[in-house]
Amino acid sequence: MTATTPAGTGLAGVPLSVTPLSRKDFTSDQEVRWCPGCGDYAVLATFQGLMPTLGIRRENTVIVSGIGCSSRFPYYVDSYGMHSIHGRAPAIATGVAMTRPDLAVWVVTGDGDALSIGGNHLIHALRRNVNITIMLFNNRIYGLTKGQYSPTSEQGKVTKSTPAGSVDRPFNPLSLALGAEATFVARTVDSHRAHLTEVLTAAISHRGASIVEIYQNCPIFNDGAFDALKGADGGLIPLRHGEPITFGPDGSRGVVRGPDGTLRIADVAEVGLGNVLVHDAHADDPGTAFALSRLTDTEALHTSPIGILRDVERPTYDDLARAQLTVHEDPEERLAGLQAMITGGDTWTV
Amino acid sequence: MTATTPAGTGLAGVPLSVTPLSRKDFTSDQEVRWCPGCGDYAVLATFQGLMPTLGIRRENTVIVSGIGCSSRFPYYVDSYGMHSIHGRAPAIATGVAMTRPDLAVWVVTGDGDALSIGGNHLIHALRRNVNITIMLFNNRIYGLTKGQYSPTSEQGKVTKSTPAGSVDRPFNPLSLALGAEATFVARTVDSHRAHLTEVLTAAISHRGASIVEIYQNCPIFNDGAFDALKGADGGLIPLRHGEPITFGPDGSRGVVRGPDGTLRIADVAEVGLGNVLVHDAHADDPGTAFALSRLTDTEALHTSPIGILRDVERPTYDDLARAQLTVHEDPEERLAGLQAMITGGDTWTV
Amino acid sequence: MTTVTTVDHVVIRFAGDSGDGMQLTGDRFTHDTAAAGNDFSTLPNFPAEIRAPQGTVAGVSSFQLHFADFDIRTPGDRPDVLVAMNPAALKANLGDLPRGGLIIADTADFTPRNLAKVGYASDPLTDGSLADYQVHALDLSGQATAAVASLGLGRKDAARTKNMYALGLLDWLYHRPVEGTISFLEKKFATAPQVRDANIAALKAGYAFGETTEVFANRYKVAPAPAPAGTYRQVSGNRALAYGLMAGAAKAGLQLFLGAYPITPASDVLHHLAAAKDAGVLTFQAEDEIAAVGAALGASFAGQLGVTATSGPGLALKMETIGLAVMLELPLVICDIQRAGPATGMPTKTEQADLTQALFGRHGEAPLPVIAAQSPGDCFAAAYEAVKIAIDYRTPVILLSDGYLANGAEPWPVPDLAALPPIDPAFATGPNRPDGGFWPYLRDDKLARAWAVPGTPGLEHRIGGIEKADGTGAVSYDPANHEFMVNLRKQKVDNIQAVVPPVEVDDPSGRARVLVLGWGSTYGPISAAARRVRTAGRRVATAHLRHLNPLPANLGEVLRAYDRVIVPEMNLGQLAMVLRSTYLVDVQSYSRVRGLPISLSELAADLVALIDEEDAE
Amino acid sequence: MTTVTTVDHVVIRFAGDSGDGMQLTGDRFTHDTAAAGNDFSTLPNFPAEIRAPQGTVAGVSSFQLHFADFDIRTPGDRPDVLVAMNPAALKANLGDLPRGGLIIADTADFTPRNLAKVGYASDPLTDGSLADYQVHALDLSGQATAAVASLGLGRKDAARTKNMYALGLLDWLYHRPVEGTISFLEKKFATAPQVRDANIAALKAGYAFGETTEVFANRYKVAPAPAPAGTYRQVSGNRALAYGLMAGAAKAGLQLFLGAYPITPASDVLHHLAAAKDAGVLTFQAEDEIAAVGAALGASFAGQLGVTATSGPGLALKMETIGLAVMLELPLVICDIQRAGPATGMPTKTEQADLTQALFGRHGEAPLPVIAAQSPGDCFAAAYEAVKIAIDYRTPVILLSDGYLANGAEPWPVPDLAALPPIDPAFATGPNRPDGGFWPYLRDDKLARAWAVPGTPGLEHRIGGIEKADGTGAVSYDPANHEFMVNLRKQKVDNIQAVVPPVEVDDPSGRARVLVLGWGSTYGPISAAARRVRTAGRRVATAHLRHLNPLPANLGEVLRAYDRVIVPEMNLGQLAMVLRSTYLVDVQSYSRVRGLPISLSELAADLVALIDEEDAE
Ligand SMILES: Cc1ncc(C[n+]2csc(CCOP(=O)(O)OP(=O)(O)O)c2C)c(N)n1
Ligand SMILES: Cc1ncc(C[n+]2csc(CCOP(=O)(O)OP(=O)(O)O)c2C)c(N)n1
Ligand code: SF4
Ligand code: SF4
Ligand SMILES: [Mg+2]
Ligand SMILES: [Mg+2]
Repeated sequence: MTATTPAGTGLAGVPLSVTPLSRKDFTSDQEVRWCPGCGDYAVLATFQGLMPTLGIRRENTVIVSGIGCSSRFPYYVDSYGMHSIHGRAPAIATGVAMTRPDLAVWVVTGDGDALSIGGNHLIHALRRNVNITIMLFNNRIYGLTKGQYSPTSEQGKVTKSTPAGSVDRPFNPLSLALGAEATFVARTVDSHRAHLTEVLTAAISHRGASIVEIYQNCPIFNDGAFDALKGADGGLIPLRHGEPITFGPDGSRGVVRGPDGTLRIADVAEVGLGNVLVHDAHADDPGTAFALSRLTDTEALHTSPIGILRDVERPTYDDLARAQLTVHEDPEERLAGLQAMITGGDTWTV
Repeated sequence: MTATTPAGTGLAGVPLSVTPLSRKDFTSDQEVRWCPGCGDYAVLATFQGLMPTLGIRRENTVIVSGIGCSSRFPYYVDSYGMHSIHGRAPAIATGVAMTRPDLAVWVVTGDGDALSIGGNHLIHALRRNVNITIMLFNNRIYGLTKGQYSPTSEQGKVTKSTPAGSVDRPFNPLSLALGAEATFVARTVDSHRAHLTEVLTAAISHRGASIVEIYQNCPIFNDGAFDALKGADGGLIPLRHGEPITFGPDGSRGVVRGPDGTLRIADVAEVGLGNVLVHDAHADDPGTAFALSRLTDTEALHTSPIGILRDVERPTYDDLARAQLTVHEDPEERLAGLQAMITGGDTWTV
Repeated sequence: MTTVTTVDHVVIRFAGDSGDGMQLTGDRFTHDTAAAGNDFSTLPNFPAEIRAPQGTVAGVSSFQLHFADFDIRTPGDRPDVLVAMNPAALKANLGDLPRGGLIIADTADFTPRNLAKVGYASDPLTDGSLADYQVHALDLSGQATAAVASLGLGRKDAARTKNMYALGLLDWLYHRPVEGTISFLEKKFATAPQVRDANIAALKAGYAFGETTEVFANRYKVAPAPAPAGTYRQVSGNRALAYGLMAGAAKAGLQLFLGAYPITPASDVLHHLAAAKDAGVLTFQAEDEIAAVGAALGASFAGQLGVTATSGPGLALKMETIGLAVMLELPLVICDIQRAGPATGMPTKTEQADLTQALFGRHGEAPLPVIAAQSPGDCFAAAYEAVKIAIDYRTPVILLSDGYLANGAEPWPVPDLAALPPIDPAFATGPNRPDGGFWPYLRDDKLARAWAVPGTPGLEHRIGGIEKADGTGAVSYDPANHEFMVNLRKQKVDNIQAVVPPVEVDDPSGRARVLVLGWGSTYGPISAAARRVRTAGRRVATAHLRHLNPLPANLGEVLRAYDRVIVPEMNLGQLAMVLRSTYLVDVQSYSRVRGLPISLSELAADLVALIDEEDAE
Repeated sequence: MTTVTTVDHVVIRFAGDSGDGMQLTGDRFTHDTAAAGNDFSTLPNFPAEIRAPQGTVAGVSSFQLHFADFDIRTPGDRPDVLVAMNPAALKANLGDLPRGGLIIADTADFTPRNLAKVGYASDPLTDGSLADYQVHALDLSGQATAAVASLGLGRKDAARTKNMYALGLLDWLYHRPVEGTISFLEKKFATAPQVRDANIAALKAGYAFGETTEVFANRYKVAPAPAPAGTYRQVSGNRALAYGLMAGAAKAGLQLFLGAYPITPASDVLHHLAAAKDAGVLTFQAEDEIAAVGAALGASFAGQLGVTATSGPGLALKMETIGLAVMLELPLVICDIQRAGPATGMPTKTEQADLTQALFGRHGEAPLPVIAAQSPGDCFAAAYEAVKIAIDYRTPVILLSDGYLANGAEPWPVPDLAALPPIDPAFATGPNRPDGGFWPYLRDDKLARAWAVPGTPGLEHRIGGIEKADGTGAVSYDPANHEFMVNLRKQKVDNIQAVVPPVEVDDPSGRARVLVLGWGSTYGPISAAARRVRTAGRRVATAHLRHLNPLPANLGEVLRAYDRVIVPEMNLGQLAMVLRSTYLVDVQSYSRVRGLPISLSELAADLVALIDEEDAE
C-alpha cells in the first residue's frame, strides 16, 4: 500500500511521492507559446510552484483542458495531460475521475470554453460534485480566435463580432456556479502569486468539484480588463473564513448586510467593525456566498471579492458511484461472476 | 398599423386580434396523446384558456418545443409551432424572437430537455434576456424514454438507469435560473389552474426571458412526486409581490429572515406577522429571490414557494440587437445600399 | 376430441392496447417456447407514445414470435395466429394475417363505443366480415376475471390478468410448458401476493380452458429444433451487446465504463449495464450525448474501457469527440442502435441508415473501423470484437445494431468466456526510446501506438487534438508530417483487414449467378429468403458482412464472381454505394425503408423474379 | 542606371515575425498591385499561435502574392522574391525560394542571438551560404528609424515602421503606385497623427531609397492584365461569401440572420456580417455551434433567411439540427469554411476533407444539396446560388469553402445586383386545399413544399422532426408513408439537377485523353497546371464542379469520354469515391493533404508524366 493524503480530502487516494519534487519536475520540454505579457504565464509558474508542495506523485496528476489560449496549459506541465476539444474538458475529466480515484484531476478552461460552448458540462460537473478542480481563466474575451467578446465581457464591448457593442449582459461565473449547487467556489487573480497558490491549494484539497475563477489579463485583445481592480483604491475584496470582510486602504471599507438581506460596501469607520460581515465559507446555505458573488460588477470591473466564497463538504458523485460497485480484484473470480451473469437463471440445454 | 399591447411589455409589437378568440380557436385537430392522468393535460387546458385573454392574434403565436412528453404540446395548440429536437428549443426560439418582434414566442420543455441536454441554451437565453417565455414541465423524470432519472430527480432515485439509486444532487431550476441572470423567474403547479393562468400571463407579459417551472405529475413513471406539497399541511408557499409570505392553515406559517441573512420558515404566531418577509418580486438584487429558491427541498418535496420569485425590467437582447440595425423597408433602396457596400471604396475600372 | 397436428413453424402475433401487457405476454411465450426447445425469433412493436389514447390504432402494442423445429432467421412476415385483445388491435393487424389465419379475439372489449373509436360500423367478430379467417371470439377478460374472483382483487385488477389467461390458452394450444412463467410470476410479484396468485390462477385457467372445453378442434405440436449441444438462453440484442462489452472488458482486465444518455432504442444498453454493478461496471448517465462520449474517452485515457451507446441523433452529436478519439488513438467503443430517421424520425422503428454517418460523418480524414451485428445473439460477438479491435489497434470503433436486433430475441448458446480470444491492453510500462525517453506515438507492427496510462512513472506525456508529430506526438504544423499522419491513421485502420476473416459465400449449388450480400440485421431476412428461393428451385448465393470498414480482403473477388450482386438494405443503398466505389462492381441496391425488417417473402419473390430474368438472358 | 525589365508575372513573399505586420504589408502591396491593373492571387499564412515566441520559426507570419499581366489562378508555389524581416523568416522560407531568387533581408534583426535562436551558426547573409541567390541585405529597420527620426516617436515605435519602408521599396521595385496606401494610412491612423505620419514617411522613404540609390540594378514592370471591362475591387473569399449571402437575402426580400460561433477560418464571415448592420443584417454570436444553427433555423421558420457559418468541428456539432432542417424542409444555408482535420487538426491550414461529412454526416437518410466555391471572388456567386437553392427548394444547403479561399484575395468584378437572377420566397398566403384547408407539405412541381410564415392568418400549422405524413405534414408512423417520404426527400434534392448547369470541359485541343476534374479551391492549381501542361505540348482536358450534390446531369458522359480521369483533392479522395460509385468509372484520386493548396508545378509535372504514360500505351 502506498501512502496517500487523509480520507475525505480532495487528494485522498492519490499516492504520495516518495521523493520530494521540485518545480522543475512539473516543467515540460515544450516551448511556452503564449503572447508576451499574457497572464497565463503567471498562473503556469504558480501552478508549477505549488504542485510539488502537494506531495503527490507527479505521474498521478492529470490535466484536461479544452480549447483556447489557456487550454494549452497541459502541454507545459510535465504530467499526464489532454488538450481536448472546445468546451468538453469537464465531461472528459469526469470519466477520468470516476474511473481513477488515485489521480489528481485538474481542468483548465477559459471563459469561452467553460461558459459559452461548455456551459452545460460545467454546471453538471458542479452539480454532481465530481472530484475535479477547475481553473477557469477568465480574460473576458476569446483570445485564441482573436478577440470576439465572450459571455463574461461587459455589455457594450466592441469587438470584431460586435462592432456596435455587445448587447448581452455577462454571466457572473460564481453566481452561476452557486446556482448550479457548487460546493467549492473561489476567485483569484493571475498576478497575485501567493493568493493564487493558497486558493488553488484549497481547491485541490476540497473533495468534490472545485471551481476557481482566475482573472487573467490578455494584453493583446483585452488589455487592462482588471486594472481598475488591482489599483490602489483596492477594488479587490479579500475573503477569509472567520474574518470580517474588509478591504481598501487600511481595511477602511467593509461589507455589511442591509436590513433587506443584501450586501453592500460601507465605510468601516462609519458602520463600526462589529457590523462588518464575518465571512463564513463553510455555511451550508449558499445564500450569503451568492450575495457575495453579486458584489462583482458585471460591467467594467471596479470591485470584486477574491478568495473562497464557499467550501462545503458533500459526498462526491464519483465516490458514491464507486461505492455502489463490487469490484473483483481477482480476474478469475471476475470472469466466473460474469459467466454466471450472462448465463442467467433461465437456460436450457441441448 | 395594427394595434398592439403597450410598449415595454412582453407582447408589445404583437398585433391584437380584431375579433375575440375563444379556447376552441387554440385547439388543434390533433388527438392528444399523453397518458391518462398526465399533468400535461391540465397545463394544456389552462394554456388554451388563457391565450384568448391575451387579446393577440392567434397567427402571431409561436410555440417551440424540444423532445419529451411535454414537448408534444405545440401539436395540440392551433397556432404556429415547431416540435424540434432534444434540448434546442431555447436556441431555435431565439432565432424566431430576434427576427420577428411581432410574434409571441413560447418555449415548451421538460426537466430533461431544458436542464440536461439543453442546459446551456437555457442559461444563455436567460442571461441574454431574449423575449421568450419558457414553460418548463418538471416531472422530475424522463417520461418519453420511459423513466430514467433526470437532473431534478431527488438523490437516491431508483430508476432503470439507476437501479441502486441515483447519487447526484438535483438542480434547483430556479436557483440555476437566478444564477444565470434571469429577469423573470416563477413556479407553479399543473393542477392549480388559477395560479397557472396568473403566472403564465405575467410571464408572457414580461419583456425578456421568462422561465416558469411547472410541477407536473407523471402518473406513469413518477406518480405523486408533488403530493406532499399539495397536501393539507400546505407545503406550497405562495408568493405575492408586496405581501408578507405566509402559507399553511390560515397562513399560520411564514418566511422570516434570520440574522445571518438566510430565510427560514417560522410560526407566524411566534414571530409576529410584522417580522414575516414581505415579498418584493421587483428587487433589482437577485439575492432574496435566490434565498427564496432555496426554500425548495432538493430531495423529496415538502415545501416549495410558488408564484413569481423575480420580475425585473432589463432591456432585452433582441430589442437591443434590432436597435443597432438600419432596416430598409424599400427594396430598391436596400439593393442600392448593398450595391454601394459590396462595391466598396477601393475599386478600379478596366 | 382435439386433434394434435404437428407443424414445423408457427408465427403468432399478440396485439392489444399499450396497457394490456402484450410485451410481457409475448416475452413469456417466448420463454415458454425456449423451454420447449424450438428455435425462435421475436419482433416487439410498440407505439411511439408512452400510453397512446386507449383503444386507438395508434395505441396498439404488439409482439410477434416465430418458432419452429428448424433454425429460423426472422420473426416472420405475417402471422399465422393473431391474438387481438381489442378492436383496435384487430384493425391494426388484420391486414397482415393471411386468409385462413387464426384469430383469437377478446370479445370483452368489442363494445359499440370501442368499435366506433376505430371506425368499425359493426362488430367484425359477428358481422361476417371475417368469414375468410378462423375466428375464436372469446370473453377472455370475463373468463379471467371469473377465474380470479375468489382472490379478492378489485374488478380492474382482476380484468388485468386477461393477458395471462390468453397466454395460458396459447401455451396449451402449442404444448408449451407453463412452469417457467409460474416461477417468473412468483418472483416478479413476490411482494404483491394477491397479484401474483391472480396472475398464476389466470394462466392456469387459460391453460385449463383449452384442455377442458372443445372450443379448439386442433392443437399443435412443434418439435424441438435441432441445435448444437450446449446451454442456451433467450437473449435480446441489447442485452447480448451489454454482455459482449462486459466480456471484452473483463478479458482485457479493464473496468468497463459506460457513458450514455438515454435514447430509444439504445437505452436498454444503459439499463443492462447499470444493473451490472456487481460486475464492477461503472455507468454514467450524462447530461447529453457529448458528455457521455467525452466521459468515456476520459475513462479510456485513464486506462479503462470507455464505451458509449446511442442512436442516430446521439451519434451525430458525438462525432466531434469521436474525431478527437481518432486523433488521440485511444480505444473507445461507440454503439449505435439505429432507428428510423432522419431527425427524430420514428424512434421505435428500425432502420440501417446510419452506415454512411458512421463511416464518413466526421470532419477531416478520420477513418475508424465499423462493424455490425447480424442477429440479437450475435450482438455479443460483435461487441466483443469491437472491444478487441479498439484495444488492439488503439482506435474508436463504431458498432452498429438496430432497433430490430435491440428488442428482438432468439435462443442463444451461452458463450464460454474462457474460450474467447484473449485481449491484451499491453500498456506501456517503461521507456520506448533508446535514450530512455517515451514517445506516445511510437507504434507496433500493426501501427498501434504506445498506450501509457496516468499513474505510470516516467511516461508522463500530453496528447491532444492538434495534429501530432509522428512518433513524439508533439504538436506539429509541418505539411509533410500532416500528410504522413493522415495516411498513417488510414493505414492503421486498413491494417485491421488482417484480422477480418474473408467473407464466406453460402451457395449450396456452387453454381449461382446471383449473389445477395447483406450487412447487419438483414441477415435474417436474406438467409431465410435464400432458403425459400432455393426451395423454389432457384440458385442463389448469399454472403454477409460483419466488417464495414475495413472490408474483407476477398470481397472484391467475391463480388466479381457473380453476374449480379444484390444488396438489400433498410436504407437507400448505403453499403451499395461503398461497394460500387471500392470495387467498381455494378452492385444493385435493394432498398426497403419502412421502419420494419425487410420482408422475407417479398425479398424471396423478388429474388426469384430476378434470378429468372438473369437466367433468361 | 537602373534598367527596367518587363516580366509577365512575379511571386513575392513577405515574411517576418508575427509582430512585424507582414499581413498588413502584403495586403497593402496587393492593393497597390490592384491599382496597377495586374491580375493577382494571394496566400496569407499565419502561425497557429496568437503571438508565437518572437524570433522563432513557429512565430513566422508570411504573405505571398502572385501578380501578372495575364489572368492567373494561384498565388504561386514558390516565390521569386523573398522579403525576410528576421533570421527565422529566412530559415522558414528559404527552402521554397528557387536558386537565383531575390532575397531582401532586414539586417537589423540578424543579431547573433537571433541567429542562434533559429539554429544559424553563422550569419547566412554574410557567410556565403546564399551565394546561389541574389541577396540584398539592408538595414531596413535602421533606415526606417532614421527616416522617421524627426517625428519624435519612441525607438520601438519608429522601428515598427520598417514594414512600410519595405513596402515602399517593393512598390518602387515593381512600379506600384503608393497613393492608395497613403490614403489608407491616413484613415487607419486618423486618431494617431504621429503614427500616421511616421508610417507615411517610412513608405515614402523606402520608395525614395530605391529611386535614389543604385542598390537595385534592375527594376521591373508588369503590364496590366487584360480583363473584361468593368469595375473591380480586391476581395477575399470570406468577404465575398458574406456579400453573396447578403445579396441573396436582399433579392429575396428577406432579412439575413446569421447565427455563428467563432472558429478559424470562418470567423470573418461573422465579422463581415456583424459590420453590416447598416444593411439590416442581424448577427447572433451564439453560445455554441448548435445554438448558432438552431437560431438560424428558427429565423427561417419565422420567414427570414437563416444562415450559419463554421468550420469542420462546428459542422460536426450542427449535424443533428441540419437533419431536423431536412425534415422540416426549410431554407437554411450552412457555410463550412474547411480547415485541416481531423479533430482540432491545423486550424489555420486549408483542406477539403469535409466533403463526405457534408454529404453523408447525418443520421438516417438526410440528403441535401452541397455546393462549393472555386476562388475567393467566386465565393460570392456560390453563396448567392446556395441562398437561391435553399429558398427555391425549401432545403438546407451546405456551402463549402476553405481556409485558402477564405483568406486569399483576388481582383473581383463587382457584380451588378440588379442583374442577378431573382429569388422569390413565394410564401403561402392562403389555403392550398380545395376544402379551404392548408397543408404545409403540399408541393409544387419541383417538390418544394408550401412555406407559410407565422403571422399569416388561417395557415397556422405545426411542424417537427418526427416523420410526417405526405401532404398534411402530420405525425405518421406508417411504414409505407415513411418509405414514400424518404424517397421523396431524396427526389426533391435530385430534382435540383434541373438547375445545375452541365459541367463544361476545357480542352482547347479537343483531343485530350486525360481529364482532370476538380471541385472547390483546387480550381486555381488545376487550371494553372493545365495551362503549363499545354505549354509543355501535352493535351489535357479540365472540368470543375460547383455542385457536389446533385451532380450535373452530363457528368457521367463526360467522365466516360476520357481514357483517364484524375481528381486532385486536398483529402484522401472523397469526390473520387462519390464519382466511382455514381458512375462506375475508374477515376483516380490525386491526393495531397498538407494543409496547403495543391502545388501547381508538382501537379503539372505529375500530369505531364501521366499523359506521356497514357500516350505511350
Ligand atoms: C467546436 C469548436 N468551436 C469553435 C472553436 C474555436 N475556438 C477555439 S478557442 C475559442 C474560444 C476561446 O476563448 P476562451 O475559452 O475564453 O479562451 P482564451 O483563448 O481566451 O484563453 C473558440 C471559439 C473550436 N476550436 N471548436
Ligand atoms: C439527441 C437526443 N438524445 C436523446 C433523445 C431521447 N430523449 C427524448 S425525450 C428525452 C428526455 C425526456 O425527459 P423530459 O425532458 O423530462 O421530458 P418528459 O418526457 O419528462 O416530459 C430523451 C432522453 C433524443 N430524442 N434526442
Ligand atoms: S491572445 Fe491573449 S490570452 Fe491568448 S496568449 Fe495572447 S495574451 Fe494570452
Ligand atoms: S409518461 Fe408521464 S409525462 Fe409522459 S405522457 Fe405519460 S404520464 Fe405524462
Ligand atoms: Mg478567454
Ligand atoms: Mg421530465
